[in-house]
Amino acid sequence: MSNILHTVNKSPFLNQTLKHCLGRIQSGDSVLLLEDGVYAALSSQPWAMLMNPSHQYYAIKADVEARGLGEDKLLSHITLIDYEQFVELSTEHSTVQSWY
Amino acid sequence: MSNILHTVNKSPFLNQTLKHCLGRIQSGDSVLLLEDGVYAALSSQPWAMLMNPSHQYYAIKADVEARGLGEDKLLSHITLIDYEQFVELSTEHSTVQSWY
Amino acid sequence: MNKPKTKKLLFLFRHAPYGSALAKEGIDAVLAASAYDQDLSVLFMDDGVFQLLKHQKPDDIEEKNIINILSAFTLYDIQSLFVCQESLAERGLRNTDIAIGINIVAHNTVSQLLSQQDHILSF
Amino acid sequence: MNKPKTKKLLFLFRHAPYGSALAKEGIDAVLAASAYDQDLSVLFMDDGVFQLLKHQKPDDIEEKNIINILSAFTLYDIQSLFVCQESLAERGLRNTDIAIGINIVAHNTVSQLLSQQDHILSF
Amino acid sequence: MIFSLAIYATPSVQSSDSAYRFANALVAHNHTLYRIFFYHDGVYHGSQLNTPAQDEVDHTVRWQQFAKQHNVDMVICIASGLRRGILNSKEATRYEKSAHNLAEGFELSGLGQLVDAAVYSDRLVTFGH
Amino acid sequence: MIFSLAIYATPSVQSSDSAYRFANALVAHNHTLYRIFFYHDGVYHGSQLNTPAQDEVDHTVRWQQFAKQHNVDMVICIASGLRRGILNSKEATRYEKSAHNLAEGFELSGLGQLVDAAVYSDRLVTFGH
Repeated sequence: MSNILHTVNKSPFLNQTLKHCLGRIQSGDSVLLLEDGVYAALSSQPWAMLMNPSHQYYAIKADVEARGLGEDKLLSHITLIDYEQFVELSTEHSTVQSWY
Repeated sequence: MSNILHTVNKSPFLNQTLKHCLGRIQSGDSVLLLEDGVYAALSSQPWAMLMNPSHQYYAIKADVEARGLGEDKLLSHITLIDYEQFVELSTEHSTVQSWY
Repeated sequence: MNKPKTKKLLFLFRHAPYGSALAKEGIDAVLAASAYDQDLSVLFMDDGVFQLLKHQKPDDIEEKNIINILSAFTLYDIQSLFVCQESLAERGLRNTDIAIGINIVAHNTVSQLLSQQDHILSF
Repeated sequence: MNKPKTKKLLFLFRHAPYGSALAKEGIDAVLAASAYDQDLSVLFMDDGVFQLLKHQKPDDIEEKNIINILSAFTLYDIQSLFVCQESLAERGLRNTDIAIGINIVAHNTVSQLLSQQDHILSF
Repeated sequence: MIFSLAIYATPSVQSSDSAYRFANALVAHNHTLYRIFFYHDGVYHGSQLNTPAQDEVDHTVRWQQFAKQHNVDMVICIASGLRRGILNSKEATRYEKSAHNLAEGFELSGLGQLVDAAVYSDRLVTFGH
Repeated sequence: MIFSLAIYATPSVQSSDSAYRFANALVAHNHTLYRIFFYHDGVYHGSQLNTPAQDEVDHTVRWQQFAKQHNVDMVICIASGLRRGILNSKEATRYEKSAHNLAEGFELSGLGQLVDAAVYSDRLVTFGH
């Protein structure tokens, strides 16, 4: 079964990229937030509604910590991962699509 | 009386910059769309509502024409200008603020 | 190394022309790929649909008309061209606004296109 | 050339730290300006408010902590620091999330700040 | 009026082109262009190694000709420039680099030149990335 | 698995750094990194004149060391590179430029190398601007 790892590296407060991505993900796909994309992991934001619970959501831990986003501020269904797990995810999905 | 010429050069379909700008303009200010910012001149878009008729709105004609945006597609209250008029506007306003 | 199997490559255009060189450099990549006998598709989506508009006249900004470059796709035998119908509609654009022959596809087909690829090259 | 009158300069920060070098290079510009005996103000707005967050730990991405650089503002006697209250609220941030001493200002004051300047240097 | 421009954009985005057209319109209106300050990724304009294709605009040569014709000061921030590989012969020697690439007509100098431009100009117009 | 990376970002954005960390994690996992292709503004990584401050990361040297240690092919698109002033000695001679700046370990080649990387790799990961 073919599935896509979507990466998003832009702040959703500045850029519509996350919205464009979330509108196109399909069953089996996952989303990885990195760089300024990790601001999308902040809770109580409108796009949290767009995050379908049937998908997996990840964020790069180093990017979250760099930006001072404490765990109390983050959406609970987003899993923090390191770059080695990013590599693993890219092998577990058949394609990687970068939304930038 | 102090007033600002705001320039916006990003597509409003991709970027929130136009929204950020429109939320901060004040009496006497004007807005100039240039480069990919001219896509904001397309009619029937939500931000048209945010464009307060008490302000002046401009777009660089060369940038509109480069992108194939015919006059029939444009908001009627946006004035197309050339770079010399851009210079004039920047002298007629006390400051130029670039939203990029 | 053995000759690998033919790969399905999708070139995905999400950015408007002229604002940056990305659109043009993406098209150059498609043209380069056409020489490699792979299974190529091209999809215009989000602001990428602006690349397809009729009546572009970039002479005054000293850029090359991107429609002229896109027209080379036919010469290079690149046939699988798609544009996202939803992206057009969001921008108030109609089928008649498009300058080249292309398949206008709905959300379902866009999803299929994305999921069928070996690689997506995003510009 | 006569010595010109003192100018009112606003440094406006609208971008998040680390994603690009813009935030850091903007701060460098503020520090340079502090030597010129002008009327300086600094305003953090939109994603620029993210520069002010406590608990930033950019060691693992090999960047310098932007809070340490911003703290130099005090040493350089840059006092007029403002942050847009509305931008904080939109991002779900509270006063207690901010790492440095700064004036939290509402929409009206932001508007005044913008309109009172001789120049706005936007980063 | 006295203008200065601040350019933060790489030559690969249209903002670079807008700055050039604005500068031309300025001088055509008999305004004074006090300085053009290249900062952030804008410093890439100052490399004499930039070699666009024959049918593409040569941003560097175009700015050089403009500055010469209108006697405009073009400053590249030295810190931003070094970081991005824009060096004159003095900096190349200092950092023991094998070559230098700063194009004639551009000058490496400090951020103070941006502040000075703001102080001496009636308008400062920024062309961001 | 066989990976290739496509880097379109300037060194001044974090995407450049993410690519480097991803590349390191790849080889740590014993995957093969077939090629890194620098395109668009990503070509700026390949200038040996890049001179970051002492307390800043040297992106160019870091990639050089990585590529040498892991025997990875680093290709800069020749058309993108020329346009942006990244030249080897052959191109500098051809275009009568006074200097060249391509850093050792990087190679100028055509866009075909991006396509070839896609064909030979199981995964192609893009790091955009």
